[in-house]
Amino acid sequence: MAKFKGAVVVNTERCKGCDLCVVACPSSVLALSTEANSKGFNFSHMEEPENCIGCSACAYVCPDACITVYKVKVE
Amino acid sequence: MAKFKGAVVVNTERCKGCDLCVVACPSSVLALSTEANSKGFNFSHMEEPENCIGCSACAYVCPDACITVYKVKVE
Amino acid sequence: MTEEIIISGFGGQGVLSMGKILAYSGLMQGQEVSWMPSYGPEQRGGTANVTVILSDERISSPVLNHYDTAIVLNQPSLEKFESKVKPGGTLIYDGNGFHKFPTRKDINIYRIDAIEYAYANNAVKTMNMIILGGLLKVRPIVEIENVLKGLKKSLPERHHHLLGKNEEAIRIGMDLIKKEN
Amino acid sequence: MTEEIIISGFGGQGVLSMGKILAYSGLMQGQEVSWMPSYGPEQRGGTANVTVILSDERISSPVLNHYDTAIVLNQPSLEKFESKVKPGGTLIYDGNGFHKFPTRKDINIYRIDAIEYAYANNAVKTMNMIILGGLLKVRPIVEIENVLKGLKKSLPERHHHLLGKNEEAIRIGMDLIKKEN
Amino acid sequence: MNVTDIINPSNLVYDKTSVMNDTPMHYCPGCSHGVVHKLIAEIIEEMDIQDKTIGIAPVGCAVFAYKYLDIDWQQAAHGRAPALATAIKRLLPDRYVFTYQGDGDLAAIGTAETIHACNRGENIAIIFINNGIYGMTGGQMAPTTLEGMKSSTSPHGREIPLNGYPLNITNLLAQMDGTCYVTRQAVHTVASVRKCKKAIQKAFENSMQNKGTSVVEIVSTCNSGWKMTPDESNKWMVENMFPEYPMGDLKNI
Amino acid sequence: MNVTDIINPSNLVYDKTSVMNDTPMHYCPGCSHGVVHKLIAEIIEEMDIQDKTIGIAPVGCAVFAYKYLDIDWQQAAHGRAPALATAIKRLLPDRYVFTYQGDGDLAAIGTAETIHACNRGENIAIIFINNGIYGMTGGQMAPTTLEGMKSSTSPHGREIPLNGYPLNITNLLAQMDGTCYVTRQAVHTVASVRKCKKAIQKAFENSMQNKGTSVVEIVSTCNSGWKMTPDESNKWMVENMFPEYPMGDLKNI
Amino acid sequence: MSNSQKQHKEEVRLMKGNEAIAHAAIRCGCDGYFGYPITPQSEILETLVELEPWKTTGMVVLQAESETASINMVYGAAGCGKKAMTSSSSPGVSLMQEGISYMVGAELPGVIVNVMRGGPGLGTIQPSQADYFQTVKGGGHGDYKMITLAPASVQEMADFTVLAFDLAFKYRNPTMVLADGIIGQMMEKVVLPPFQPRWTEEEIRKNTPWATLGKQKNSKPNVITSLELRSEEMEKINLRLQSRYREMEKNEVRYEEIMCEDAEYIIVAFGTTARVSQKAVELARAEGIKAGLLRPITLFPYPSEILMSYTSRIKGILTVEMSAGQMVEDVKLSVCGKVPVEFYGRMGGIVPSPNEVLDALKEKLIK
Amino acid sequence: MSNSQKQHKEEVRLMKGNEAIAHAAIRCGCDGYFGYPITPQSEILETLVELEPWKTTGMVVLQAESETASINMVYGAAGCGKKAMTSSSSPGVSLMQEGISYMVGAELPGVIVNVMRGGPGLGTIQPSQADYFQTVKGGGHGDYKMITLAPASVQEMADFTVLAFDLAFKYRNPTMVLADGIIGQMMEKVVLPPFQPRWTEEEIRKNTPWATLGKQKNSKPNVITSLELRSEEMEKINLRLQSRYREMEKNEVRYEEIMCEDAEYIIVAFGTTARVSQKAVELARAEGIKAGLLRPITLFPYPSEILMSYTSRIKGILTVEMSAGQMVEDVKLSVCGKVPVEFYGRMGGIVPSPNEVLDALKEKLIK
Ligand SMILES: Cc1ncc(C[n+]2csc(CCOP(=O)(O)OP(=O)(O)O)c2C)c(N)n1
Ligand SMILES: Cc1ncc(C[n+]2csc(CCOP(=O)(O)OP(=O)(O)O)c2C)c(N)n1
Ligand code: SF4
Ligand code: SF4
Ligand code: SF4
Ligand code: SF4
Ligand code: SF4
Ligand code: SF4
Ligand SMILES: [Mg+2]
Ligand SMILES: [Mg+2]
Repeated sequence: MAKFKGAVVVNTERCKGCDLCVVACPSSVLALSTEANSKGFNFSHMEEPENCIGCSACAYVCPDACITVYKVKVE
Repeated sequence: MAKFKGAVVVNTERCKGCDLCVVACPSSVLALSTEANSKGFNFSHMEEPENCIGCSACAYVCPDACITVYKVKVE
Repeated sequence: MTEEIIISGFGGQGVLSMGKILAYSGLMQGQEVSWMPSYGPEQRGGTANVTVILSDERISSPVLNHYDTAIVLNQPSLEKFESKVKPGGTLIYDGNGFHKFPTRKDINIYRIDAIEYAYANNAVKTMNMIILGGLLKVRPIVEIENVLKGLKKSLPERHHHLLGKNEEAIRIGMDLIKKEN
Repeated sequence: MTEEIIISGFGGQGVLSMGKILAYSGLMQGQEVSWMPSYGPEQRGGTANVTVILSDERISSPVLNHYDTAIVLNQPSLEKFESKVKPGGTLIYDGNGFHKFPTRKDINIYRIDAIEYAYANNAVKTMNMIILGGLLKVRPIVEIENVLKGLKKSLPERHHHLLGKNEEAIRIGMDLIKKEN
Repeated sequence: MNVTDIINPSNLVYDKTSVMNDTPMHYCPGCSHGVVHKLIAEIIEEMDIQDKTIGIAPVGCAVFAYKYLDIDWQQAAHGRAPALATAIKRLLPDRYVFTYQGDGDLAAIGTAETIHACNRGENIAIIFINNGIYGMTGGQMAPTTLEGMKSSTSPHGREIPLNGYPLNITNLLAQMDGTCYVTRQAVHTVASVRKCKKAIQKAFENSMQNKGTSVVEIVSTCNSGWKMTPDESNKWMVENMFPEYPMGDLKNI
Repeated sequence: MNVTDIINPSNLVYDKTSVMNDTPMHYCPGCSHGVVHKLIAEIIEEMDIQDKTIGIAPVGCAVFAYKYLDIDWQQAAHGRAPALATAIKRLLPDRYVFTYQGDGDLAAIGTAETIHACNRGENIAIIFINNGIYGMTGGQMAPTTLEGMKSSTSPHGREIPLNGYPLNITNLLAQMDGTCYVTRQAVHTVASVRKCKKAIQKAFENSMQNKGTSVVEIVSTCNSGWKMTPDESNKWMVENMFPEYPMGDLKNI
Repeated sequence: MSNSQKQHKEEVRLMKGNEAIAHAAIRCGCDGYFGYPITPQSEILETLVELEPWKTTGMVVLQAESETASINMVYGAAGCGKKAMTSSSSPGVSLMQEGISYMVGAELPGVIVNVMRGGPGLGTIQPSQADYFQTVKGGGHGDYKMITLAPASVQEMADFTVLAFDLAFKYRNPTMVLADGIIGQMMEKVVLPPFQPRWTEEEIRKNTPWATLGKQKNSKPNVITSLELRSEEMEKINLRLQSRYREMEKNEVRYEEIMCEDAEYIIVAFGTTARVSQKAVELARAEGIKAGLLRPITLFPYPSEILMSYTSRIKGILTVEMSAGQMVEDVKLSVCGKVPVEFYGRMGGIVPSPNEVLDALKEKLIK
Repeated sequence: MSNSQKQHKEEVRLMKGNEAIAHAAIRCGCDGYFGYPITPQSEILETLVELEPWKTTGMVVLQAESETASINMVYGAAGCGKKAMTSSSSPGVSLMQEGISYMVGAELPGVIVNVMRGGPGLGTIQPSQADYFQTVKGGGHGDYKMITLAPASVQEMADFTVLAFDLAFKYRNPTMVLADGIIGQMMEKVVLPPFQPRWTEEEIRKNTPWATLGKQKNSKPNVITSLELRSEEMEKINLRLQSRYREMEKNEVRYEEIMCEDAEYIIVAFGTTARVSQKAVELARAEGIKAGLLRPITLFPYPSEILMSYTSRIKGILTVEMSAGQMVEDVKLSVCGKVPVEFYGRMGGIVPSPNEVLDALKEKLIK
């Protein structure tokens, strides 16, 4: 069976740190950073990038369309 | 079986000659008169008084509350 | 020349359309015209009136309180408008159902029993034309030919075959009207 | 004596309630007070400010464009209000996240790093009291005792046990504030 | 026994109730409004609540209801009777408060006020005269005007694509949690008059039992607007209106 | 294979559609409005109808929708979006016309306009964001606020006798002859987002097929008004809102 | 001879003012009418549905669920660059005040006809002019103005419908036609305006580039809105609107002078009362009184300058209205205390008669 | 010291203007509040539901489905002799215009609060005074007036709520409290009015014998209506209303004069701009300019006489408003051309600053 690896790019300026992507990620890839963006929000970022399977769940639920998802078939 | 006789009094000034009582009467008692009241309406009256059974049908359907009904048991 | 007319009667008596025919007649002979109805919320019943002005000049006020001619078709109308006829003016009434009659001496009073005639002769539909005929007899303000032209304009095409009947009604009205004073 | 103050910062920073405590303090010492917030449609986020006036006389305008004292808690607020401090007046800022700093020479500028302190010392809830303490150090416009009385008035009863914490925060603020020029 | 013998107070079986006064009503001959007025008057008399009843009639042919029924009345702006009734009933909870609304009023401009009064479950009675037309203003199309039915604003008959569907608003009101009694009646026959009276009475009674809103739709005629005789109108109503607005209770809890 | 290798245009599987522009949205963090905006933008992009779509947003948190979605917009008075949409669609029948209304807007002040647009079967799509509250104005009670739910105008929780029942207006709209598609969706999970997108797309498609009005209710959160975190809000919504406003199609013809 | 008569030879017809509006709307290329019945103007909608323009010009005619819906339908249509209109009478127009204010705020053209009846409240269905203030001062919220045309004849009902659209689009602002029950219900001769085709979509794009017809490739989306939360920006919008009103005041003042050249007394009246007052002026002249009539045709912008220009040579002004006195304030503001300004009015649906007006003139000014 | 302060010793509180209205309503025996949320006045409803007066005084508080419903709920309640009120902000008040006209027509007392924001249309939520015309000239149809109270402080928000009810019942006419976003949102010291019990039913029957509480035996039914189709009768109603307005003009003019005795220049301003202008007057005096402030408290009836009385000794008047210039027309009508009247205004939600006002005074009048 094909395995997928993924990666996401968070638009950190656009992100409002709502945490919904963090909750939605099935692989616990994401976390809110301790750093804040210019609006004072602690944005989301890949805390465990290697876990990402590129499923896009985070992107689907993100209300601010901050997440771009990439995915490759590995093996 | 008891038989009833009735009679109605039409408030001829109030009557608008709509004919609904005439249509409603099961005993063909009523008719519109050829005479008109002060508003120009040909009011309803008892054309065949002896047929009246006092059933009040005319009064129930009269939109202008013009009809008073009297009824006696005969025999 | 300017003629200021009020026509008044029960709602169903064709008061408004009589005024309309007059107005159309004026239009046909190139006059300025105005037709101003009383309007009310009642769908049926009640008293209706219409002010019609025919004039060779621009008409200023469509609303008047004195008239050259008043045509009254019921008692309340007589009571309201008799006093509003200009001295020397004309009052035409259909006496049907009246219990009080016109009393002024300084105006010309005519009676036309068109309602009675119409009911008796099965001519209810042209009753207003009979009255119009009466008017034209005593106040020939428009040519009969223009009345018929006007009628043609105001009637839907499907009623045009009735024009003859209407002309006849006008003539009847001319016969029926009687001076009273 | 009249003191005209503007307090400005991010929506969540307790700017409005800091103003409220000041106003209540003025009330406690029998002054005339006015508290005038900027109000917006945003439920969260955005910049908020409040104008507080304490005076011994009737306050005419609650709206001002120059202030005796400005307390600014974010960069946009500094940019907006630095120029509006009266010559000789006071500007207090919390420099957290600032990249541009106050530049005027004709006013007294103080820095208080209350935000940093509050986060570091788990005292976010009393951050606005720390700043207030700073203010009172450099502009002793109200007695601390009146501040505490005011707090008591404006806080729901169930929070009255926190009064001690608040008093402490005021003292911390008094220590934390530093003159810059 | 001749007529004059029969006509004797002791033989009286039907008379105009005194809650309806002697002012002649302005309605067109044969208009359903009159019958419904009479029923309301009778109920108020029989329930002996003349001093406890407040009626609210918005514009429409029944705007002058206050001239005929001797109770306290408020005349409402077009569509707003349920808003008035809400305030009145909440401030005077021991009064019988009812609205008397036409289909133009209740189902067009007053849609929001009607739905929200019902949704709040205001303890009022809504008497709804559905004659499929705007009677008062000269026979324009109402939301309840039937498909193909002519009116002065649908002179060629109501067309669905142009004007939408006949709005069965009573069905919607029956769906709402706030209504306790929703029924559809008529007053064209003796039997229907009797039933309608019971329905209105029930609506009045409900309003004192904190059960919610009662709605009595009365499918009615407007012979002037329909351009038929009163009798023809009744027949046309039975044939055409009843299939779209069927008689009977929609809800009764 | 490391992250930078994967992040490569050829591996792109999800990106913000260009119909949604780069202006940061003013919504509170985690607000459902954003997700729905995104879906609408994606549908417009995928259907390639950016030049044929006219959106109508009345007041409410989404009043600024026009700042974020690069299509032509009209901003409507509170409650009146369906009236605007009616006129627009009738004058431009080959355009996709949709309204984007909150529950305060659609189910309170706009009740009449909504019901009548649906009754006329206007060929429009109504996107209805039901977050059970007036978000924009500071979290006041909406008609859809649940029993017991707190808001700034029901600080002790909504009480039925005082404030009436939560109004399930979508149920009513489904009853109407003019609607062709009425569905209730949410956007709190990946699966629901996917389903909701399909529903909105169907509503858009219907509007070109003269089938009538499509209504897509999206049961949403207003974490600010509800005073919870976005994630808590989603959970609360599932537990409390869904039983009152159950997911799924109410009508599909 | 009115403009429309010059442009084409068409037969003279007899019709009601309300009917003339309906005919004129169709002929001038109106795209949509949205309205709700109310006496005394229901004939506008009734005539339109009778004429079925959707089968000829494609004009949409819709009976809305309320006046609130009507005005917002006009808003929607206007936002698409369409020529849209509504009509009502006083209570119905009150319900439109929010919508009118929104149209102004969103800079939308459109035509609103008010065939006034007597108020306040449900009042009477008889004629009135008591919505003058509502119309020219601002019945809706915020600072705004609408060009207000006051027809005094059936011909003007037709002509002003056309003109109202022209002005609405010229200034991107709603225009009001302020008539009354008399003008709506009376029949007079009228020559209808010539047929103009409705704008094509290309024409709309050209004439109203701001219209929401669907975003064009390579251009920004169009947005119709009256919202601006940034006060500085909102003030700019307000200033733009105000400068537009100054433009209207410069360009669009319209009035009719009747026997004013040598007049010692001027009657100021619009609509039906102007017709009545004209007759009063005729009666006055017959008695040797040098009276004249100034009939404002635009109520906003108001013909203040011409009034001011009289002040050096007249002895007084009588304002005649079917109201408690509304326009009279604008007359006073126009002449700034330079000559006496008196008022004569009737209310409740009563139309003053020419003689009454003459008597009032004598009593209040000539004495 | 305000009236309410004299009557009872009560602690001084700090609250928002909107909150003060809510407290004052409960205390003055208000029977019902019906309203709909809109910024910047939602705190009125919010405070009321927080205070739950239905548990104490029995006052009904209801969030209506719209402003249209709200005003008609007030109508219904007022028709029963109840003290009812609503509040809103500009767009919402526009939606109430029909209802307000109906209340006047049916001679119903009631209180309407407008916490104005900038328009037209949706505009901005920031403060404004641009609904002056709507309020005092007549935003609804027909001839009518409402006593209009313009609070300039939180204390007045409380006091005028009470006063508004008194005046509404005195004249059987709705009364408007015309505030703005600043007065609604700011906190100041306030002494709340004393508690008055709500009227009992007996009191209502006595005070408002026309109220529909259920027909009393041996008396005629009460009818609340604004309908009268007979023009002569309708005119009588209109005349009765008009004579009531004349009464108000005689009895109810209220204003505040600040440093007017020796003033050469008078600033006229109400509400928030009066507060700002007072400071401008202080600044002017500090510069030796003899300025004074006339603050109209009632906008209808307008303090025309006092303004006229200044004209013999002042050099000019500056009217300051948060609008394009509305009240300035009443100032002009008051002084009838006798002294120059200038205007300074800001729009879009911008509050003019004291310095701006001073500059305007110098530039426009002193030169
Ligand atoms: C705001 C407003 N719009 C319109 C009207 C005109 N109007 C009066 S009654 C009515 C409708 C009457 O129809 P309905 O409610 O069905 O009552 P009916 O006369 O048929 O009994 C209308 C549109 C009005 N009075 N007020
Ligand atoms: C006529 C009018 N009344 C009230 C308002 C204030 N207002 C703005 S948005 C809104 C309700 C918003 O609630 P909703 O429609 O549910 O949208 P949300 O913000 O929750 O998405 C209200 C009452 C207004 N703008 N206009
Ligand atoms: S794409 Fe899937 S696995 Fe990767 S971060 Fe997003 S939700 Fe987690
Ligand atoms: S869902 Fe979007 S906005 Fe929220 S934290 Fe994740 S990336 Fe940021
Ligand atoms: S039903 Fe009544 S009104 Fe009609 S004819 Fe009979 S008595 Fe007269
Ligand atoms: S009482 Fe019965 S029988 Fe007698 S007239 Fe009436 S309907 Fe006929
Ligand atoms: S118009 Fe119709 S509803 Fe009105 S009174 Fe006449 S018949 Fe009855
Ligand atoms: S207030 Fe509520 S609906 Fe509005 S943006 Fe915030 S979370 Fe969303
Ligand atoms: Mg009807
Ligand atoms: Mg909402």
